Amino acid sequence: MHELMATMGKALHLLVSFDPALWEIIGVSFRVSLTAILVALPPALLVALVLARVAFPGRWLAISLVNTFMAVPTVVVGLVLFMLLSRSGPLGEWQLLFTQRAMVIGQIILASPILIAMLHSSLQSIDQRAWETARQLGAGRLQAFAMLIHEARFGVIAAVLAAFGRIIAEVGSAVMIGGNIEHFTRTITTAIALETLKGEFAQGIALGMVLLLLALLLNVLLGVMRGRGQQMVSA
Amino acid sequence: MHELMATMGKALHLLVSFDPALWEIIGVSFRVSLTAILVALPPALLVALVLARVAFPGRWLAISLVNTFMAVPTVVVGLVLFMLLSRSGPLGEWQLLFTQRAMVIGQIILASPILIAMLHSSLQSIDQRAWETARQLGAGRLQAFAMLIHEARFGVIAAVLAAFGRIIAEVGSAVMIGGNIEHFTRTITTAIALETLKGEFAQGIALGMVLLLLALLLNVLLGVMRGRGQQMVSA
Amino acid sequence: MLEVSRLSHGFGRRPPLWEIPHLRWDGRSLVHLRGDNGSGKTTLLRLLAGLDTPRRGTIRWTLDDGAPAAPPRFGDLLYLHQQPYLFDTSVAGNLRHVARWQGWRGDDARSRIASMLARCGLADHARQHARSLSGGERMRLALARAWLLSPRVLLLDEPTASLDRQAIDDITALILSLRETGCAIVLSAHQQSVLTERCDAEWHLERGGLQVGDMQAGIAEPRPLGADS
Amino acid sequence: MLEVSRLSHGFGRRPPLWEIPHLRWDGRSLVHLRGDNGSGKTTLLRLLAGLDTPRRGTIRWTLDDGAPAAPPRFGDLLYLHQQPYLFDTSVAGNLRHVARWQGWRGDDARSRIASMLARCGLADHARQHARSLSGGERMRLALARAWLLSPRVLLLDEPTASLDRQAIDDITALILSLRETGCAIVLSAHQQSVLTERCDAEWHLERGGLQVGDMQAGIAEPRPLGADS
Amino acid sequence: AEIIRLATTTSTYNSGLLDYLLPKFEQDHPYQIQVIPVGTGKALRLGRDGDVDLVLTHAPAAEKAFVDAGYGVEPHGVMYNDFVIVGPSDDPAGIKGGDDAVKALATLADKNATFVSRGDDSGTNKKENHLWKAAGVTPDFSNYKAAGQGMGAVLKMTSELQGYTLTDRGTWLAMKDNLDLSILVEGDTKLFNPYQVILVNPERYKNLNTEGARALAQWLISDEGQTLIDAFRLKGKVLFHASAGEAVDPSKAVGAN
Ligand SMILES: Nc1ncnc2c1ncn2[C@@H]1O[C@H](COP(=O)(O)OP(=O)(O)OP(=O)(O)O)[C@@H](O)[C@H]1O
Ligand SMILES: Nc1ncnc2c1ncn2[C@@H]1O[C@H](COP(=O)(O)OP(=O)(O)OP(=O)(O)O)[C@@H](O)[C@H]1O
Ligand SMILES: [Mg+2]
Ligand SMILES: [Mg+2]
Repeated sequence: MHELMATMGKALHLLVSFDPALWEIIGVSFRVSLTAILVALPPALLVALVLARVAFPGRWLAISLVNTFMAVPTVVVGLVLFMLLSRSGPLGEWQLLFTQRAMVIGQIILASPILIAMLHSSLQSIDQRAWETARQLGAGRLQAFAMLIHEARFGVIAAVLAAFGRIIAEVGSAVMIGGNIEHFTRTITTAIALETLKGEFAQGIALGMVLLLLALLLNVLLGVMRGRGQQMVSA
Repeated sequence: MHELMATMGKALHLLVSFDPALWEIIGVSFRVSLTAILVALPPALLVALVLARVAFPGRWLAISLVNTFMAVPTVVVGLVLFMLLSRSGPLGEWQLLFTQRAMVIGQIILASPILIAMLHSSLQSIDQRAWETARQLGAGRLQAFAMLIHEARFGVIAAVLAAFGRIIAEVGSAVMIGGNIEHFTRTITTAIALETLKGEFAQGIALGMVLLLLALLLNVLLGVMRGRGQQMVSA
Repeated sequence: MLEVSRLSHGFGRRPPLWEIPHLRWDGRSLVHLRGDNGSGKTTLLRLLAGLDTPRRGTIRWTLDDGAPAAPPRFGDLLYLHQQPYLFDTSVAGNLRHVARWQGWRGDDARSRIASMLARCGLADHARQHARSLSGGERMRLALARAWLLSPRVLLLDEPTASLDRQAIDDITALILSLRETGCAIVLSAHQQSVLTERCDAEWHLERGGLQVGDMQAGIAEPRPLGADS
Repeated sequence: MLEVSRLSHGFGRRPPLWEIPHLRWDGRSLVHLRGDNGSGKTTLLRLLAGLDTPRRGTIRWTLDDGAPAAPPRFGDLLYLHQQPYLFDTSVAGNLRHVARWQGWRGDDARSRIASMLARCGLADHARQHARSLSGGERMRLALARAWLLSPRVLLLDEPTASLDRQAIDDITALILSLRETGCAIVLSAHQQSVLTERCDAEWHLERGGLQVGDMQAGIAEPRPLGADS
Repeated sequence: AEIIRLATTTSTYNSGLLDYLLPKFEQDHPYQIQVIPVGTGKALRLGRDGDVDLVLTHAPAAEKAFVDAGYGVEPHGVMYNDFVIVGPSDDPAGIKGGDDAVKALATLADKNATFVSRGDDSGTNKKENHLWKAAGVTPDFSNYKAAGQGMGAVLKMTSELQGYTLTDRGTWLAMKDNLDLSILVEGDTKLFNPYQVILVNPERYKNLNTEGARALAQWLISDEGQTLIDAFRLKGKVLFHASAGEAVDPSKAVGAN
């Protein structure tokens, strides 16, 4: 216990010490993951809407596929992307390997299934009449869509948080296609992996706590933003 | 592309070849992760219900905390558990390190936040009147709770699938506290990690596909079970 | 049966919707609760049912010679929502839920359910999804669920609003027979109907207070009968 | 205005609810759609609004001298659900949604919303959450949303079911004034009220068919008036 | 059978040596061995915490500290192999053919060639840092990339980036078919890479299987074990040289292949 306690202290100290090396990797982590979420969200919303609202043959299979891809190991995404982006791979000319951009792509792929699955589940539970009412009251398709998202906002926020949690915490793809290069593609999680490799467990946990503290901050901010309120659910 | 195609073929071949070594690690993976989900689900449901239905001071903070823990890197959970379960740690006497049981514990910790967050979000969107109606019609608390879960079943299934996806695909905690011991604690993902270390990317991807194929199977079965139906959402 | 004192309730920072200094009801009369939109009928019924806690005042029910107590346990007392909640399953499934909660099994449960469906004109819809029912059929199903229980107290929030004439006749008969068995019933309704005409007491929420009138005894002055005069 | 031919609709493997060989409506009469619970009133109105596709038959609307066409674009034609859906925001917010979709801005939007709230008796509730409204207030809000649009065709599904007498008087006045401006209106209702009395045509869904009666001209035989006779 | 837990470096594990050796040990002894493949740093950490019974690693300085601190006992040299410097076949920095690792590294720094470093404090990384020091260079030139990963990943990266790196021969042999690199510098006595087996100090923890661990260690340095190590081939190449008991002559560590 003692060692774990000491680790907590170390994490706090790390955070407030404003160690530039630490803030550099924090910056990379958040930049990459936030970008990935922002890019992945609009198409995910669209796909989720189609899955929730449009009855097409094979829809349930499509949903099963999305659910399946939630179980893809991050390192497998990393491996596949690596083979695609490798010099000898079909997209080698883009020279994306070991760049932050490649990491963003990897995280988009990782975030999408969980975003789609969760958005689908909350959009589906919105009353059928919501869409009809909006459309009849003069909303265009896009406006009605925006209204649906607003109605499902608690679920949407939950989906974004879950997807963000998944990708900011993932290491398999980040390390494969980012390369964990110091000052460049090293993120909090790849740094943790490195500390672990070295046997510096306490340092690894301290970094993990730094990540959690920042995530908590983000969540609390979001919580304050959405007004602590609870949804009204009486129809 | 060619190489990726070949890899697909290899994965299929691996699966149908009934290589006992492969099926052994598949067995470990699914046994550990399914156990973890089954153990984690009931308390997660309870916590989610309380968060969704009981107004207590600090509730929104509790929700933020749960959301935050979705962002905990798997390896950090592994590290913390390692330090607890290590012989030099406070729980060293249990001698759990490098056993499947320890892996189950790690995965329970990983599954819980995502389960709670998603269950909370779907239970919250169930109409307030549902609980009142059930209770008034003579349902006991437990029965009314079961009814709520039934009303939210699509969300519950989505939550279980997301959590299962997360833990069957995770490697950080499994490798730290399982130790990736052959015939004992080696799972699909730790095997992939090992293949990756060896530079055998194709083999790693093939293993990943095996995992995905099995996950797809599971999902399709579940899809058939829940009857392909869509929720009726008119209140 | 029911004793209410110094009861008042409201929402947010608004003044109370109404204040009821004192109300006593023996539970034997069939009560028609009236009041304009937003006068607080639903609010009052929910408080009586114990679904919400009043801002001020007390509500005491005395059932079966017991001691006066806060709203009795669910199952004995039943409040029917103005827009009833139907469980996300078939029509018969909604009733089966209730049967299970009552602990009925096998043939007993099945026959009770079947006869209740027939009585409410839903026999043809037994396997239909409850939420695809028409407006009137929904209310019938909700009433059927309630009848299954034979509660001691029944608080009905606008049960007749979307029913056709035949259905109103039917539930009037049901309500009267329930009342025979000693069930205490309050119902709210805007429109006059054969049911409200059979009521023998009236509670009128007006200008922040509750006017009580005994219709059978002719104490209630003849009112202008809204839509149907 | 409206021309329907060989229309029929049903659900699942059941026989069609009704068949309408032919129906023609000039849109100038105020139509009262009647029928028992489950007779298919809601179904018919949804088909006319183009929210569902009929199993068989065609529906043609002719608006503003245009060519006859399938149900016109939303916004011109408005169907009000029997249980209206309120957006998960405040009362005023519900109207602001509509204002935004109509492209109104700033003071214009604000004043329209304020006057509509006053007209529907919801001015005091502007900032309340829409879903905490009472049953009657919900319907008023839904109607207010619809009035904002001044549609060409208005299909109202039991708008008066949970309204008090004053509210029915108010919306009767509104409906009549809308009709003056050339809006074609169909409304369904079980109970008779001042509003149904002002209707000058009746469509009656009965035994699988649609009976059309012209009430002003005295063609419709006097019916027994359900609850209020 | 009783369980022996052995922590070892991934390079040893991945070469297949243990899969080849251990079953032979298990045949004649009442033990079952659980191998935990990790990095050198983590392996020593597992030993320190008493979570394994013995370690097999290759980082002489760290191992010395490990034993000096009393975490481990009875260190024995088991075998050795060597490091090589690999790089692109067209060798833009022109270090090919030499056998002076220090000079080669100095040239790389001078030419600002792409160099991928393990950067993970592993045995290999320590060796590399040692060489940079000997060359009098601080490796901070702009194309120096500290990857912080295992040997296999670093080799892949190096191949992708067409850069240079220092690798152990075992991993190199295992992976070279998948790489677009070739050996440029080898044979320097400074590239010597000895492996030691060390028992975890039984005085620090109860429940350790020290007896089994000692049996395994003794077997590894016995004639039988040593012969088997020498006979091991990876893709037809000799990989490890048994070295128990002798004060290893570094010059024997090189050249053989
Ligand atoms: N949660 C709430 N917050 C704020 N105001 C509320 C809330 N619930 C109800 N009200 C208001 O309290 C008043 C009384 O509501 P109630 O539902 O009791 O009316 P009612 O008499 O049942 O009306 P109706 O005949 O329309 O059903 C209404 O004006 C309503 O808007
Ligand atoms: N999706 C559906 N599946 C099966 N049956 C349905 C479905 N929707 C409606 N029905 C049935 O079709 C019939 C007509 O329904 P509709 O809602 O049109 O009746 P209505 O005339 O509006 O009745 P009410 O006066 O009770 O509102 C009802 O018996 C209803 O149960
Ligand atoms: Mg009410
Ligand atoms: Mg209807």
